[in-house]
Formats: sequence, C-alpha cells, structure tokens
Amino acid sequence: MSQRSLRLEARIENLEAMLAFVAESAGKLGWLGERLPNIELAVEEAAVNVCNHAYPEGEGFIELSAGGSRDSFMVVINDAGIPFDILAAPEPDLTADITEREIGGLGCFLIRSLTDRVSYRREGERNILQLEFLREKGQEC
Amino acid sequence: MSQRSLRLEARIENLEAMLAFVAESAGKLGWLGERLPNIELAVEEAAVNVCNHAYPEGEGFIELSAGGSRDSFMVVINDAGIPFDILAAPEPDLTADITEREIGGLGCFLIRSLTDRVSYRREGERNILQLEFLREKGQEC
Amino acid sequence: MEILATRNDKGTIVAISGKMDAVTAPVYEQKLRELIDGGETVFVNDFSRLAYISSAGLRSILATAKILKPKQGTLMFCGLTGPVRDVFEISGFGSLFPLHPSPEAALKSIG
Amino acid sequence: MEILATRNDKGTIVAISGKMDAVTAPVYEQKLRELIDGGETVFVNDFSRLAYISSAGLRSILATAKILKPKQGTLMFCGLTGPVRDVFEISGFGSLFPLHPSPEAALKSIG
Ligand SMILES: Nc1ncnc2c1ncn2[C@@H]1O[C@H](COP(=O)(O)OP(=O)(O)O)[C@@H](O)[C@H]1O
Ligand SMILES: Nc1ncnc2c1ncn2[C@@H]1O[C@H](COP(=O)(O)OP(=O)(O)O)[C@@H](O)[C@H]1O
Repeated sequence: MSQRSLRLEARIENLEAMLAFVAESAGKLGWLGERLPNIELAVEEAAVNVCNHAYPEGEGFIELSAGGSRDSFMVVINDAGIPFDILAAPEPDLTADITEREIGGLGCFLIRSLTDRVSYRREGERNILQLEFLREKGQEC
Repeated sequence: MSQRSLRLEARIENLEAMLAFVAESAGKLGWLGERLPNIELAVEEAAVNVCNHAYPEGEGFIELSAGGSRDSFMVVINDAGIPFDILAAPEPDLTADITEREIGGLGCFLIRSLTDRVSYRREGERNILQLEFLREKGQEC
Repeated sequence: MEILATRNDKGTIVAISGKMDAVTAPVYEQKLRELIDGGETVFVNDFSRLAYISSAGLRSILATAKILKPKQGTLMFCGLTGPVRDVFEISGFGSLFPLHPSPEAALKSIG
Repeated sequence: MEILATRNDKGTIVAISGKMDAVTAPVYEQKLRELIDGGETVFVNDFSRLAYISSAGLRSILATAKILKPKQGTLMFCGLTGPVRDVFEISGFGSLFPLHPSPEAALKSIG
C-alpha cells in the first residue's frame, strides 16, 4: 500500500472521520483483529491532543498518514501547532487515590503504552509524531 | 475552512471514500443543495480517469484537496501519472446515432460542462487539475 | 444501486434506484446482457428512483444499446429526475433514446 | 454510545454501550451529574457492551468519582471486556475502582 493521508481542520467534530480513515487503512493491510482498538485509541489520544492543545490561539490543521505492511503499521500525525514532545510529557501518578489523583494527563501515557515505537520530531513549523504498531510473531494482526 | 485533503491509492475501490470526502467538505461550507450532484459528478469523472488512465504501468496515488466559501467551492485533483490536459481532450460527437456513436469520451466533456472554471497545469511530475464551482447570485448553493 | 427487472408481455421494465457510477454501472451492464442473452429485446429503464448517473453509466447504456441494435431491440427510458435528466441532456443521450413519462407510456409507444 | 440508567433500591445501574470517546464521554459525564444532582450516590457502570474507552472516558469517570467522594457515594464497575479492561489496567483505574463480575455482585458488595 502506498502512503495514504487525510488532512482536516483540527477539530473534535472531525475525529470520527480520522478514526475511520485509520481503521480503513489498517484494514486494507490486514490489520483486522485484536490490535485495531489499540491503534484507534493511540490515534484518538494524539488527535484529540492536537485538536485541544496544539493551536491555543486559533485554528489549524491535522494530517494523518498511514501505511505499512502486515507486520508493521505506521501512522504519522502532523500539525503546525506549538512544539510538543509527547515523549517528554510527565508520567501520571497511577497510584494516587480518587481525591489526590489529578484529572487528565493520561492521553500521552496511553499512547506510549499502546504503541510499539513512538517517535517525535519538530521539522520547521511542524510537529511530526510517528506511531508504529508491530505484529507479534504468530499473533493475528 | 482551511484546505482539507485526502490522498489515497488511485483505485476505483476508493471512489466512494473520495466522493464522501468531497461531499462532506462541500457540506461544511454550506453547499448542500442542487449543485452537489454536479460537484460529485465532475469529481467522479476526474477521479475515475486518474484511476483508469493516469498510471498505465502500475499504481499510484490521487490527492483531492477541497476548500472555499459559500460562494466558491474548489476541488484540486493531483496525481503523479502521465501528463494529461483535460482541456485539450477532443469534444465528443453528440449527434451521432447509436451505431456510429463511440463508447466513452464523455468524462472530460462532462467535467468541462458542469464546472464553472477548470484549469490544468503540469508541475514537475504532477498533474494538477482545479475544478471551481461558483454559486449563482440568489441561488441556493 | 438496486436493479429490479419485471417482465411483461410487451417488454421488460428495469427499475434502477440509487447511483449509477463507475462502481455500479458494470452491474447494470451485466444484468442487461444476461436478459438479452435470455432473449429479451425490449427494455424500459425506469429511472424515477435513480439519483445520479456518471459517464460510466452512459457508457454501459450505450454499450447495451449497441448490442440491441442488430437484434432490432429498443432501450427506452422513463422517469428521469433532475441531475440524471441534466446529464442526459448535456451528453446528447436525451435525443439518442426515447424518453417517456412512465413505463406504461413507453411500452404503449411501441404499439 | 448509548446510556441506560436503571434505578433500584440499592443504587443505579448505568449500562453503557458503544464507544466512550472524546465525542461521547461528555454525554456520560453530564448524565451522571444529573443523576447525582437528583440525589443518587451509588452507581454501577455496566460496561459489558462497551467496546472502547479512551482517556476522555477515564477523565469523565474520575471527575464523576470526585463529585461523589464528599457525598460518600460510590462508582463501581462491572462487565469490562478486552480493550476496556486493558485501558483500566494500564491507567491504574482497575485498582482505583471496585470491579465486579455483574451488576448484582456489585450491589451485593455494598451490603
Ligand atoms: N499536541 C499538543 N500540543 C500542545 N500541548 C499538548 C499537546 N498534547 C498534550 N499537550 C499537553 O500535555 C498535557 C497532557 O496531555 P495528555 O496526557 O493527553 O492529557 P490531557 O490532554 O487529558 O490533559 C495536556 O494537558 C497539554 O497541556
Ligand atoms: N488522467 C488521465 N491520464 C491519462 N489519460 C487520460 C486521463 N483522463 C482521460 N484520459 C484519456 O482521455 C480519454 C477520454 O477520457 P474521458 O472523456 O473521461 O472518457 P473515457 O474515460 O470514458 O474514455 C480516455 O479514454 C483516456 O485515453
């Protein structure tokens, strides 16, 4: 499969279209099974963050690219928002009780937990976040 | 609305996704009425031609960008196939009878007939076809 | 697209609903070829529930008409709505084929 | 996402089906806030037909729990399926909240 991409306004109302695009792209490569919810979840978290945080002073776009093979599926998320390195986001405290536990801060953590390889780079005015999912040996993808 | 875009493999099986993307983009700009079938038709003709003719020796991509306002809606179709200028395609003979009339050759003609402004250019290895639809004064768009 | 063919003593009424585009037009062409192979030669395409037709649809229609011609068959049309009527007009198909207000009127026209 | 709340003498069972994501989680939060404002304090979230939850769902759940805490209320869960259970585990929500096999077991646990 050649690289497919979808570029939309970074708004929550476009989330469904983004997830449908990613699920369809993964499906065409044979990723139909267990991993799909993980992939959708990681992409949702990253996309929602771009919609909510990347453009504090207005509006902007988000671009998703998807591609790969039966063994590795990659989603690249690209925006022109403020620089944000997901790998540098602090770990949430997973042991605090209900009163102490802070609301939020789980999105980046979930992305890092569910994705086999995460990389971030700033290129010019762009944030480029790569999420790669690997099929485990013998596992249905 | 900022520019939206969708890039997929140039294959007929992706036609529905392309048309849904264009219809949604037009809808978000308030193009909900009479012109929508015209827009979809012009885009289908151009997209089908890219799928069928642009890559005679293999596979390639097609990218659709959409944007505009309530008064003007523009779709740009972009591919890396062989150079093809839609404006130079011959006019079909619309008066021949069933026996004489040739099969095909109506796609480019329909695009030119239904679109208010058509422009083509070759940029490097790319075909860039711009289709612009204008709302008539007082007309529902 | 959905196709419903109803045979009757004067011909076959083919009611097509939905979209006749590059994906679905070949299904129409195939269906009509089967009916022609089965001996049918008089067809009324009832387009009253067809919302959309592209050049792929026109291509299938002309290809079908070309098969019917040497068999002295006819391909008639009725019930064209807005966008479909426009495409027929622009492409000259409106004068290439007889258009009728209803399937009954079409069948009556051939006596 | 669909939410069905069923009151009963021990508490309210909230059966949620579909997806609890950034678009739908606020609907859940709003619904529970209304029930709490109406005086309810004991809730069992029945997740047996919930296919998907994202951090937006976790956010709404924690926000609801924080409102219930000073009211001596409880938010319990039952019926977590594969992907939802994974998210609860990874995020520590599985140990923050009581998980039960069924709504009945949850309500029984509070005596
Ligand atoms: N794309 C982004 N651009 C700028 N800031 C971001 C971006 N994504 C996340 N952040 C910041 O990191 C914080 C933690 O994000 P996250 O873990 O997803 O939790 P949440 O969004 O629920 O707070 C956010 O509150 C926000 O301040
Ligand atoms: N994108 C394209 N790249 C190369 N050749 C094309 C392209 N689009 C159209 N053509 C050529 O122009 C001809 C006429 O196209 P068209 O009017 O759409 O009718 P049809 O595709 O039904 O033949 C095609 O048969 C093809 O040879």
